[in-house]
Amino acid sequence: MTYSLGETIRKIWELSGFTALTWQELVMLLVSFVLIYLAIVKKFEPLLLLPIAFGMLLANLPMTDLLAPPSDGQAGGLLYYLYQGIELGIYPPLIFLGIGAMTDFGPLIARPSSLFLGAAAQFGIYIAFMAAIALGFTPEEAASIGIIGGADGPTAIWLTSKLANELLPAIAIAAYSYMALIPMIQPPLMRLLTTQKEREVKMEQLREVSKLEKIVFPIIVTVLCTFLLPSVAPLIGMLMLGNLLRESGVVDRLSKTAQNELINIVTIFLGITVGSKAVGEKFLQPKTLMIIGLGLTAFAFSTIGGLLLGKLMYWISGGKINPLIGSAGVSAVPMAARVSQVEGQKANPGNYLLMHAMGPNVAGVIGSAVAAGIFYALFGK
Amino acid sequence: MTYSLGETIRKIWELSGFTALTWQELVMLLVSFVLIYLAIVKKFEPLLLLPIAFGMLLANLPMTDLLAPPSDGQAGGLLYYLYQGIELGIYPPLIFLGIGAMTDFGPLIARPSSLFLGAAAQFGIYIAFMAAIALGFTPEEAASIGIIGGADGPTAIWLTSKLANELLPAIAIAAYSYMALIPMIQPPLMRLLTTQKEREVKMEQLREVSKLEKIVFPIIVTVLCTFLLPSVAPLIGMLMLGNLLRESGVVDRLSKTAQNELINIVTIFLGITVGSKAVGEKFLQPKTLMIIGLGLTAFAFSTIGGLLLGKLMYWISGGKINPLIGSAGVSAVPMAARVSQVEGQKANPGNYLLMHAMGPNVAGVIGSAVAAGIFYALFGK
Amino acid sequence: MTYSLGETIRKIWELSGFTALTWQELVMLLVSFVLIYLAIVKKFEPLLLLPIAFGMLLANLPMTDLLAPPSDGQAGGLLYYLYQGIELGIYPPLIFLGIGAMTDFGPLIARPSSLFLGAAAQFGIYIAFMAAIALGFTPEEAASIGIIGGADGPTAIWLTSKLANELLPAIAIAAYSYMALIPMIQPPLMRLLTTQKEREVKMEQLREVSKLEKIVFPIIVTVLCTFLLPSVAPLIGMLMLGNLLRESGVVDRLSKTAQNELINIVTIFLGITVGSKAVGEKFLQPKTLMIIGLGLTAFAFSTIGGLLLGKLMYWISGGKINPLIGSAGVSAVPMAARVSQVEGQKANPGNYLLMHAMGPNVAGVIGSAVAAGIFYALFGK
Amino acid sequence: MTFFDSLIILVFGLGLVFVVLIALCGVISLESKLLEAFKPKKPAEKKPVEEAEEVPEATCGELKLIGVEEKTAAMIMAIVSDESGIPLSELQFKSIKALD
Amino acid sequence: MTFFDSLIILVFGLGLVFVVLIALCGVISLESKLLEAFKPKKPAEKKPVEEAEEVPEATCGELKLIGVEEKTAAMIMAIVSDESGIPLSELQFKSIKALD
Amino acid sequence: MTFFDSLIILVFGLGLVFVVLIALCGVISLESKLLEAFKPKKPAEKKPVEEAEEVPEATCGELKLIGVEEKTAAMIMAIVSDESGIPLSELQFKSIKALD
Ligand code: NA
Ligand code: NA
Ligand code: NA
Repeated sequence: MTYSLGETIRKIWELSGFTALTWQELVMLLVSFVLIYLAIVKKFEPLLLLPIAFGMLLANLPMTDLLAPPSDGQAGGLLYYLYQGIELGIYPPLIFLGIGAMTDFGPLIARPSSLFLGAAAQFGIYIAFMAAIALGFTPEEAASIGIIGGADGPTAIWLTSKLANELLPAIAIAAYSYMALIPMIQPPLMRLLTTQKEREVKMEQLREVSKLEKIVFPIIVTVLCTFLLPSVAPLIGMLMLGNLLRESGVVDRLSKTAQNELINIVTIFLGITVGSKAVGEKFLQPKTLMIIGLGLTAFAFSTIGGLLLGKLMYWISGGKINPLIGSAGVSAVPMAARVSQVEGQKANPGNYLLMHAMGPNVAGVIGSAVAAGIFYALFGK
Repeated sequence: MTYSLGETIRKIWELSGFTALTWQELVMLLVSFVLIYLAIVKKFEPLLLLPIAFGMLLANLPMTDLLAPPSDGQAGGLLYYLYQGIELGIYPPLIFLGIGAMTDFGPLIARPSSLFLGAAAQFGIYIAFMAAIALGFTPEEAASIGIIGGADGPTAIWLTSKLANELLPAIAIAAYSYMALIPMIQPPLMRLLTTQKEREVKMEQLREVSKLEKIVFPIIVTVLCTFLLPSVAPLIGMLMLGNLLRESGVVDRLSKTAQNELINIVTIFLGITVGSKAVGEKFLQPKTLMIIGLGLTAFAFSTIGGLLLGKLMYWISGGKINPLIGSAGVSAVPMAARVSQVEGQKANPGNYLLMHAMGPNVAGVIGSAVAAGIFYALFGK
Repeated sequence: MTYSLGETIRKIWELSGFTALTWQELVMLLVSFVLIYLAIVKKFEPLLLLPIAFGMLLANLPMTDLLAPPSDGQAGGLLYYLYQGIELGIYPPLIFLGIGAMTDFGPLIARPSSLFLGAAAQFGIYIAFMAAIALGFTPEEAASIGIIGGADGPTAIWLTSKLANELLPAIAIAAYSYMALIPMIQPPLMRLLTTQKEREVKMEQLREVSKLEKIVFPIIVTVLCTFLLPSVAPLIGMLMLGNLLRESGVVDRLSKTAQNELINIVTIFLGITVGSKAVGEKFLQPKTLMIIGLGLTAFAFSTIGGLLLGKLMYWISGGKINPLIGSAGVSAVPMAARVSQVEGQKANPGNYLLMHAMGPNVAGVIGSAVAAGIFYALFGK
Repeated sequence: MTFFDSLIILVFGLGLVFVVLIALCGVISLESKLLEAFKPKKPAEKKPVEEAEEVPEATCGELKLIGVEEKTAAMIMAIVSDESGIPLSELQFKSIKALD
Repeated sequence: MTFFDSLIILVFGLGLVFVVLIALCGVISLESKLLEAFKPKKPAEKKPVEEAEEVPEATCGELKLIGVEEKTAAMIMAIVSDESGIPLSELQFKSIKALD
Repeated sequence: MTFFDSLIILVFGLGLVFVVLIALCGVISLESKLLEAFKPKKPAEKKPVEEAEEVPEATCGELKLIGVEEKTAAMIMAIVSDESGIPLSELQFKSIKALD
């Protein structure tokens, strides 16, 4: 084998990215910079948006083979392997394990009617689904787009990776971006749909929940939800296992690892590989813009759904329920609950809605997992 | 594609668990609740029993497909993938890595004759093996059942996953349950087999063990055990690597990760997937009851073996060895050693056997790994 | 099936290691003891040398099947599976993720000309490459040997696993050993090639680097390096992702996990499996001795390269650059920078070169990743 | 899929979400009541602070200081804040007591 | 497998366990003796507490307090106990010394 | 591969390393200058230590002690050193201030 200088230089040049960069990749690099900016400076859900944006950056630098599958006994690219955790549906349930271990379902147990709000705030999922169908998306795609309205990242990633893999990056980015934008999206709708009098309502203090109730809760939820809807088992099952580890009080070391190192490792891998699917040619399509629009629709109608049922409960309870806690039913824990708190205090400085909003807030996580399970049962496989 | 309401409802109904629940699954759900109760309220080895019980719960909720292998390019279920760590023999050695990093073999090095007790306390393994053969189990099954008497969870799981996969959940649950029951199983046998005078024996203080001895120890054990019995390499090798990381004093960060996050992550995955193998139809068989009975036999005879050799050593040493430390040879670190301490103090309030019992206790871990290696050499493949 | 005592004993005996031990394995065991000694007592990069040495120990105990691939539906050995992380090129980039999260590139940003030194100190890579070619190695082997001169373990392992898998243990051991020997290898060359006057130079304090610059840096490096040389994406990309997680300040939990638990877990797996490839028959060849010799050559010439460019910069800058910081360009962070500091203080007790040497030091990491990328572009696949 | 089909999915899907969550609400309420009914009479759980009588108490806003000077307490709080990463303003100490 | 076969396994298997562990016992004893034999004469390893003469010492059970008040020591112990998760009753402090 | 070929690899490979790193150097220098140019006028970032006037200050080498005794400061440093695993000699404290 002999090497000539010219040939070597040519080889390197051909292997460099300059000859290969497409305009789509260039645009995607700019998009990734914008996302990095939003993650770091605007603090838009940075734990996921930052890895997603970096994955997008890496995937759109030409000729890296990071996503190449193995072939001819040659190993595949790094991101190909890390992506298997999404492909095989492993990462989102592990994220849910950690979230379960971090979540206190006490406020929900103390006022189980919060679950109604957690159901109503899935309204936007179905509105966006209908709109997507009307725009010509397939049912599988429409379901994945609709689930953005669940305001729950891992659920959206889980469903989309099963039903409409090629939309994964657009949907994940939309979901996390809008979750970060909750403090901008929700307040106008909240003020529009509620009266000053409604917003001023101070709610009764929640009763204390016993340790036993907290331990029994994840078991009941697992059994009931999985019975009614077996397809939610990976999400609800892991969420509730995490919560049981937490509430049992006897396996602290497992609970701590689930809510720290394990979820952190998975978050890095999940983020970077979701982002790496946003390759220019596939991402830069009218579909992506539609998804962004439909995602906003979904968030708005989920908020509206929660608020309207909140108003109904205000009316039924004779004014004891502040309808502002309804919008927290979209999930986006704990941001949506904080928005309820802030709006409540604007109406009445002595109003502390945070704990009351946490009930619908965590109910919303269950609600969107259930909605995802329904879609999977209908359109999966 | 069109959807009719009736068809959709029917599809969901068929996909719900109600039509599919078998009585075996129902029983298993109840069993899982009992195990959760034992893990949380009775604190029966909760680090493993709780994930095992939850895995059992998930696996017996119908139609979840959590255990489905991949087919037709469709991804498999979550627990199918997590189970690969057992299937491929990866989790138990990693658990041993962590245990090695947590274990101080000092008391064993200070009195190497502890190893005799660690050998004698494997007696029950072979008694249970013989009994299982007599009851009609295959040699592979009998070996897996016998190893329950090693009182060492990861070893039992490792061997069973290699020899008699279908018995895995019964054996794992029996092993961990009896380990938790050590304080109930052992004391009557200890009082039955020893005299008051023997139990009163105060033992000489152990000599101090130098750092160098502690560092050389894991290397010697690895070399010698693996030479004599190559099949123990994954267990003993990892146990001793963990111990070397610990004792070397130069790789603290690796040692800490091995004994914390790594072992915690693996424990969660191991527990939930072991439990998930306890599917009703396979678990609810006369075999399972027999295994539970044989497991108790194994524990009892291991205890007896340790005590009898303890009595022999008492006699040979001219009364310097307290035979109560013999029962600690079953492993179940550090519970069995604590039982020796408690019984010793009952006989003589000034008696502190804990450190003396730690030697046989950690020797028992090596002993049962060796016994497992022998079974694997005889019946493996 | 019946068992006779004689047959059983014979089976166990045949399955024991005694009949199978080869002299090569015996020698390798002794080598592994020496490496363990060096790691623990001499503290030679113990984080990797200790696992490597233990992997070597395990792999050379006969008949353990730890490295056996799966066959006939029978699971493979533990180390076979752990090795997949190297085989598939996953571990080294994850190590780089952690290193990136640990590294402060501030000194490099404050004085970007440090990058020249980080380039010059790759000189030894190419000298060793040429020497290896002259000694009859294939280009792929020669490239892997040369990269030892990069003084960067993960890079060496990454390249060698892609180009010359069978040389992996020799190259990894040489790389880490020489990195540990930096304080012995470099000072004589430093004193030989620099004058007392040069060594006495006090350098101007580095300017403060803004947070914004630190955030933009990893993005620029990723884009530029990957454009010029797409094959470096897994290494540089992950290094810079880790650094971005660190500098962004908004994802502390991810940054901490990347630089602690994740890197620790990967380090254990990487070390033990690299060592396990050092099986006697393949390792004990003249090639290995040549590699050790060539590795030293590579280190020496990399040091010389850095120093000579340092002298040039001293001369061009009119004596403002102390050439001692040039040798730090070999990477081996932060040991090489400390050597510069020590030698600088010997020449002039008021001389504090540490921070100034950190620039070339971290530049050397980038430099050797680039060199590895070039080799991979030339000889990969 | 027609618009009408998708409307059916909306009605049916959202309906099913409600069914599941209402079922959950019912079961949890039931469970709470059951647990309440079977709960043993609560023994007074809070143990009185032992032997605290002779200890001089200092008050520091809402924080009880028992046998500890304010400066020392502030130091402890600063250490805890620093190590836990929780800003001092968000930490809530109920009391700091010297162990004697 | 017959009963007799399984008995052979018992005798042989348990025997082998003993062989391995007795071999281990022998090698470890030997090693300890070798290390003892080759060990350099132990220099008095415990360095005397430097400049401790002028420091007033207070005793607190088995705990040596050097230049530290009991109250301060108790606080340190409480912090360490709290953070390490080890109950105070199980923590063993040998001495607490002020750094001057 | 001939000796001459390998020499070409040396020249070309090392050359390319230099090209990449020099390009990097250029871009980073440029970026720093750009960021410098567009940076808003720095407001005085260091807030003066609030209400520190009336607090007695003690100096301890290069360490400022504000309202804290030396012994107490030493204890804090020892705790931090112990827990962070950084030897005291390498820790750099700038000031220790009592929170009032
Ligand atoms: Na939701
Ligand atoms: Na045992
Ligand atoms: Na380098």
